[in-house]
Amino acid sequence: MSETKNNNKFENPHYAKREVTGPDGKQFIVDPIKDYFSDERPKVYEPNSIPVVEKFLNWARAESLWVLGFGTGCGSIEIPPLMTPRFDAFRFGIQSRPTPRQSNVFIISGYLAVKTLKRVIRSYEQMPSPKYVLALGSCTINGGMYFDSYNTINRLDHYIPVDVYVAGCMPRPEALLAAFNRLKELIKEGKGEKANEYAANFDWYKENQKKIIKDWNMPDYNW
Amino acid sequence: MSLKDTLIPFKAWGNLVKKPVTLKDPMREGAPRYRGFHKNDVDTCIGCGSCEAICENEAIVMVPAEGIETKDGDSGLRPLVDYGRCCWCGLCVDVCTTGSLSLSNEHTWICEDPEELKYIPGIDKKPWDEKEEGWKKPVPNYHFYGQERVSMEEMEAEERGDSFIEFVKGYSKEQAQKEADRCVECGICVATCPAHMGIPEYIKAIRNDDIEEGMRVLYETNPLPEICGRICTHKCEDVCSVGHEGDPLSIRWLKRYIADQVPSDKYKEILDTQKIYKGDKKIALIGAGPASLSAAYYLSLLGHNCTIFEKLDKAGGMMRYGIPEYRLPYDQIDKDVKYIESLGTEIIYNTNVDAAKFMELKENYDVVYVGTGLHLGRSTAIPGSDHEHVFQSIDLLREITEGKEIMVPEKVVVIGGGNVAMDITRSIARLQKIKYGKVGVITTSLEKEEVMPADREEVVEAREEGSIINPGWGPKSIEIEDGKIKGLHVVRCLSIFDETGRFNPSLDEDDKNFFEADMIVESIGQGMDISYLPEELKEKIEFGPRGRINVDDYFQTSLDWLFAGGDMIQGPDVIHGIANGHKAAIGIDNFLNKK
Amino acid sequence: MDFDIKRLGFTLLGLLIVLNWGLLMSSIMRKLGARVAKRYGIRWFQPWLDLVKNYALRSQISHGIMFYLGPVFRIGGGVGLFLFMPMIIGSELWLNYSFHGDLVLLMYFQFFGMLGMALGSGEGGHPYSAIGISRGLSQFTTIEVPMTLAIISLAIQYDTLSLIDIVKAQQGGFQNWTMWTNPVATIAGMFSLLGALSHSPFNLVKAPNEIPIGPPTEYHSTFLGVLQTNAAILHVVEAALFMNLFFGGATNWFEFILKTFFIYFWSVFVGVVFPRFRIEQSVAWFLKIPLVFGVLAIILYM
Amino acid sequence: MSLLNIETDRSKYPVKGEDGKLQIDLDSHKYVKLWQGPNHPGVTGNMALELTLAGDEIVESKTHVGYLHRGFEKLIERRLFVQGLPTSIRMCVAEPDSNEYVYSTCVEQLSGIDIPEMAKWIRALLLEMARLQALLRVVPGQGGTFALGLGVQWGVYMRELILDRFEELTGGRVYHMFMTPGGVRGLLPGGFKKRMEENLKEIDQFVINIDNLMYSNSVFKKRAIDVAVLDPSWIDKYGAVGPVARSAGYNRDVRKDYPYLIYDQLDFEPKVMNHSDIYNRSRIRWYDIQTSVDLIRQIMAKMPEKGDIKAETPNVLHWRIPKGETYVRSEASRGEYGLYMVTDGSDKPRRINLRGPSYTQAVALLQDLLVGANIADVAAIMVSLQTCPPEIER
Amino acid sequence: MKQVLEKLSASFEIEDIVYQRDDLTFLSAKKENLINLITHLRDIEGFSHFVLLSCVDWIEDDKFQLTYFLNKPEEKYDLGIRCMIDRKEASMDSAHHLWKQIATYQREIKEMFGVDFPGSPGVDEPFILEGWDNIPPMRRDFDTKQYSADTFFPRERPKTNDPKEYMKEQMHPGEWGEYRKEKK
Repeated sequence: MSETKNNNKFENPHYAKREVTGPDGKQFIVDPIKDYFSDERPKVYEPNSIPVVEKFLNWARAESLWVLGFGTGCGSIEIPPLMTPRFDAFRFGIQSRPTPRQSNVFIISGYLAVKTLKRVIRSYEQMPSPKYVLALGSCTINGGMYFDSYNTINRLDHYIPVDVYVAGCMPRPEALLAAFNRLKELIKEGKGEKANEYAANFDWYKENQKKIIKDWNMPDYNW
Repeated sequence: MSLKDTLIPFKAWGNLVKKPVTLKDPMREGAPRYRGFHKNDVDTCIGCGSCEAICENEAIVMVPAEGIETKDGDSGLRPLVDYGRCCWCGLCVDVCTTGSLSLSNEHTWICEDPEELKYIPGIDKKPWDEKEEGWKKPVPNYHFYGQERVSMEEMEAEERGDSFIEFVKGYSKEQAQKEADRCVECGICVATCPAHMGIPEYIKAIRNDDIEEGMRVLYETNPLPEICGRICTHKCEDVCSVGHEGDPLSIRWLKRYIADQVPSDKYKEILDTQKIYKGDKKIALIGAGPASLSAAYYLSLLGHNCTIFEKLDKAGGMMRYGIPEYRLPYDQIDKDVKYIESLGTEIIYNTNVDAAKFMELKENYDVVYVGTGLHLGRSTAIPGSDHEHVFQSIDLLREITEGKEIMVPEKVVVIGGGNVAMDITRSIARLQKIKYGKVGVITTSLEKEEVMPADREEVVEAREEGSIINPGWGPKSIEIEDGKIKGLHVVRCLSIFDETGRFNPSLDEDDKNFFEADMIVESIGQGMDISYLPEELKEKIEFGPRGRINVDDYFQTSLDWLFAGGDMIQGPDVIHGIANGHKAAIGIDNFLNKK
Repeated sequence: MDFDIKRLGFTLLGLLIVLNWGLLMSSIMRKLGARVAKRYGIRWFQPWLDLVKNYALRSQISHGIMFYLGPVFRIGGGVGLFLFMPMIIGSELWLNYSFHGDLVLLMYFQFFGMLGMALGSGEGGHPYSAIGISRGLSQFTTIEVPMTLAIISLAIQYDTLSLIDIVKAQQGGFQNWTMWTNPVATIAGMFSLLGALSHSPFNLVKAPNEIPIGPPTEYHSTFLGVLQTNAAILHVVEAALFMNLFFGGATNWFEFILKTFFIYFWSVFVGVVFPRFRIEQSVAWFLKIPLVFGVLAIILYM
Repeated sequence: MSLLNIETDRSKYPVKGEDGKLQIDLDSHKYVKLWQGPNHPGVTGNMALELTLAGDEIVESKTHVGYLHRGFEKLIERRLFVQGLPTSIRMCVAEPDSNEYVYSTCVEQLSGIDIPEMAKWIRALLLEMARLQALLRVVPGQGGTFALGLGVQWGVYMRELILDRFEELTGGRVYHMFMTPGGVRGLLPGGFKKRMEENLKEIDQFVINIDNLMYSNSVFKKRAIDVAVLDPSWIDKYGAVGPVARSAGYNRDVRKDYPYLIYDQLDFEPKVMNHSDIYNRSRIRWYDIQTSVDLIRQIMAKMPEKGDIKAETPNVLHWRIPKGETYVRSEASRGEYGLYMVTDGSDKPRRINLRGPSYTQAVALLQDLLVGANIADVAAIMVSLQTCPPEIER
Repeated sequence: MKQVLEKLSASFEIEDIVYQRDDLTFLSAKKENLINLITHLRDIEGFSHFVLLSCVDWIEDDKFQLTYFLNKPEEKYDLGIRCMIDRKEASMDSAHHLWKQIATYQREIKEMFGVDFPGSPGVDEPFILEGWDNIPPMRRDFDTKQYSADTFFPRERPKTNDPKEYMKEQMHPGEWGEYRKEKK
């Protein structure tokens, strides 16, 4: 584990290392930070060495976008229309998944409160590479309505890399579909490598994240 | 778990044979009212920044735009919209003073670079610039600020027609605040005002019911607010951004409101001038008009001793002798002048400065400032204009002020379309009304009605009072029979300026008219009289085209001890005189400090 | 039992067909469900794309050795079920290795994958996985009861536990299908099929609104690809099992596809319009209606 | 079959300690600590429930909010009165129009402005449409929590139809920003009533379909009836309002009790039920859809054709309101929705405080209602209380 | 309702009664009497519905205003009870035993304003904010815009121009602004 700053003020008792007695009477040590999280840094993954294969894989990746069903802000109210009869994004290979482990696309649907940002970073890091981020609305670009709020971030690209921005407050489902189309084009062109960018500039992102999240009571990288 | 309840949900499978409701092509157009991306008609836009003021997200910033020039009434700035901030509420459209800003119904903009998402609508070309549909300012009766000017109480035409009493009553507090409330605080007017008065600031002071602050703002740039509040040519109102869709703010009346509220004995207290420093520098100012008064005021504040030499027996110059009392009561001039005097300025009346006196002043004073204005009337020089019953308006107005009896026949023709022509028209109309009970004035001018230089309300009011305003005629000759004037022959004037923009009226000789008159008043402009300047100085002073004295930015002539300002340099109007005086005061102060 | 390369080849080919048919069937079923919701639904080739995508993901993390083995057990269960399942009656080569095992073995394989998942997802450490798998195991246990009763009834009826023999006994016409000869057992069997295929109201294991998404919560990329592959195979093979037991088996691939499609569709048909049971309600339901039919089936054929 | 109802062994459940708190030792391995949310499809919006389970049963629950906190009340303190409108409406995304209404009405009331008759009708129309679109999401959403996604699919499509009408009328899909202080921003566009009527007909059919699919569905009934029963005495104790209160026999509807806008000219009767379980709480909203549809028809029939849309207001760029305070409430789909505004004579509000139904229902009430519930019912109970996290934390 | 208020004003030292609307009245009560007053209103007068508890920061008077908002459903009547407390080490008696949701309100006010309610359940636990290390954000002396600009890396944008100042630069450079010359 690289550098775990545990600010005492925000220490969570559940994360403390402790000795417990199991139901069978045996005593053992529990260190949740070690047990719950992986301490491995993210890696930069090279694309497949054969261009044709990589192209084929990119095509499959582009046409099968699994979206993490995490409504982070008000833009998430436009996700249900997308998935229902009017717009039916399923026919474009867009499906939603409830767990980050199985998702490839993270829709940041608008503003991020600092408290959510922490969860977003964890979810983002849990997503398997290659992964893509769609940022909806003004709030992710430059703070939007909440540019002067003490609890929402102003620009998302300081914390996680963003593939596509969608203008709007909030963007309509049409705009969202257009964003997915653009994302598909990018992936097919082999430009959807933001996950590698995150891994390459990991320290910079971490520094920014830690500046905002004052109670950083988890390891730097949490799988 | 009844069987019916188990079977009835299967009804849903009936949809299997129905057509899905999915949109085959999901890219729909937005609704006709949809609030999408911004459009701006940059030619209509004046860059007033109201959109920036109302934007709760600071999404709009005003930036200089390529191809847009800063000019009177147009700041040259255009709104830049940041889609990292915008929330598409459309309040900017609703508040837009010119109605240039609107939203298209385009709603999709995708990009990878977040820096891309800001642009100047109308300048940076976007695909939706041509789209017709989208959010526009709601109509009718939907306004974010008052569209109609709060009208001031006035005497009716019948009532005022035979009296020289000031007929425009001032605003009451409620009226003034209501009118001040309409201001959007853009500040575009400030550049146009020759004195660059703090217009938004004093209007704000009225809104806040803080008259003292208003006074302080006024006196920062204008020591004659009572006068300006009544007779200023209010160029600011011509460019007022609120005036694009509604009535412009009556900035002049608001200024008058502030000055009216304060009794003259409170001035020193409010303006914090009970005790001012006095140095040993002496300045002579010739002519007690607005330019000199303004210069004297600011020079007094800067600690100099000023002496004004006035030919006539009252101060005010053209303000007193050129403007009839019903527009500017004399006690209001006295109020402003008294305050300037109270700061240590001495006014020596009935002193005609001639060449000898001028040289004496040069010896005795550190600086001489001339602000003698334009007191010579110009003549049309048409046949018959040398007749004794052809008068100069400027002379008549002075005589009326001085209380002299002037000739008032039943029929009078006034030539001229400026404010002075209106003043004389209305003054004569009043005198006629007093004398004969009816009005018989015809006023004619070269300019057509739309381009007459006189203020609109002057023309309207003159007509209300019974005068006939018949513009668009070029005077040809004066018919004289038996040594008496019979009338004025005029022909239709087609245009005043030629293609190069020079003054060269083209007349239609076939379209003739004849105005009967016993007396003709010429009011087509004035010239300056600088005969008091000694000849040896005249040779040293540089003159510009049209015979005006050349001055630098601070109204210093080529002789460093001689400053000049007022109508003879710029104008003619009061506010230029005030501005000149103020600036000259700074110039004089700098000059004296250097010496 | 000697090694027959030809049989192995046909078996692998059969596996390939079953896999692809499973994928296609799942996309057709989802399209049908989408139609009921008045939309078009996924493209028919979406499952292949998803599969390729999942195998093509670059990063994967393991939570330990059992986490690895979970999907392996699961696909072991699916493929095992396939291996001992006769596909096409009348062709020696498409019978796979069915004559090596009987119904008891098949029922074991049905359960085998679930047990494997239990171990794997347990190692994954996610509480939802744990809740999901405990639900899955308890529900599957109760599913097995009516199913076993139905199979016992069949065993009594046909006097054998060999699936091939049961199928063969049904040949010779429509009227010989168990469906007609033993309708009560068929009802019990088809009810338990609803549970076995894990559609609503019995999709408690993954239950996205309650415990998203149960055992596979932690599985991703290749692991998930393996699970998807297994799901495609298992669904067809489960359907094939019931086809063989109750609907006379298949004599050619066309019949196979048609019958498995409708058997599978039965669970979709119910699943689309019913919400999900709670686990105790599900257990109670299986121990009520299907059990009654199962017991009845035995009593009738005793 | 009572044979299968096995009595739970209560000895393993936590007991209350001396301080009145449950004594839960997680290291004893008797209990599981489970977080539902913020990333959880069964949780409404972006909030979290910290559940402690003994088996499948919840023994302790805590609501965690703050994931959507934007500090609206602080932000509006530094915005002009007109600027507060676009900001305030984002306090609840599911039904923003109630925010618009209460905010604008507070401003109008404190500055003594009466809005024109036409504006009142349009506001009422918007409020009813907003209620309808919110209900179209939440009523089938109750089925969605039980994995009956079909109704959700239909319902969201019906909501789309209403959103189309919103877009046509107000220029916005979700955030309409139409009720500016002083009035509204436009009249009905031509042909609006006709298109609305077509949509309402579809919704009438949808109401029947959803009844067949959900409320007559045997499995739905089994899941929803007699689950999470709310004792009527809890209504006042916890400050529950709206459909939750009405399902427990309290006839409380702001539209009836404190008629605002033009509601006194409309003819309707809110439905009241006497047994507040998940089924009835959801069912009462299903009746509310019908009421709303009926009210929209009434409003469209009774509203004047033309009229002023905005009263004369001070210049919005420097609108000052003298010192004062007021509280304005309206009936949102979730119940009483109110705004407390304090002004201090400046051009910005001194303080606003929103009172959303979820503030009490999703924190105090939900926490206590969840104790003893099954883990499988958590999402259903949340939706049956119609929690909306943004209005808790704002 | 007026009679009731008159009756109460004698026993509970009520002042500043403002009849805001026909169905809404604001009044002020003293800190010591407040809990008794709302208990009385709830139990005797039938104000059974607790609407909201809010806090207003009057920083210029060095006071916090707590507003308890009660509703009487039978008579459709609202009562807002103001209570001024000192801003320094602000603390108020907890009313969580009267209505369940009050504990939530008090928790929020503790976090957002720093008003303590000793004894209220969970009042010290963070409610909305996480890892907050500044003064309570809803206080008037907390500048949210400044905090945001310092913390959240705002994006660089073109500088905005005031039309007045810009026109001065463009049209009359160096001419205006010097006017405010200092008096000697």
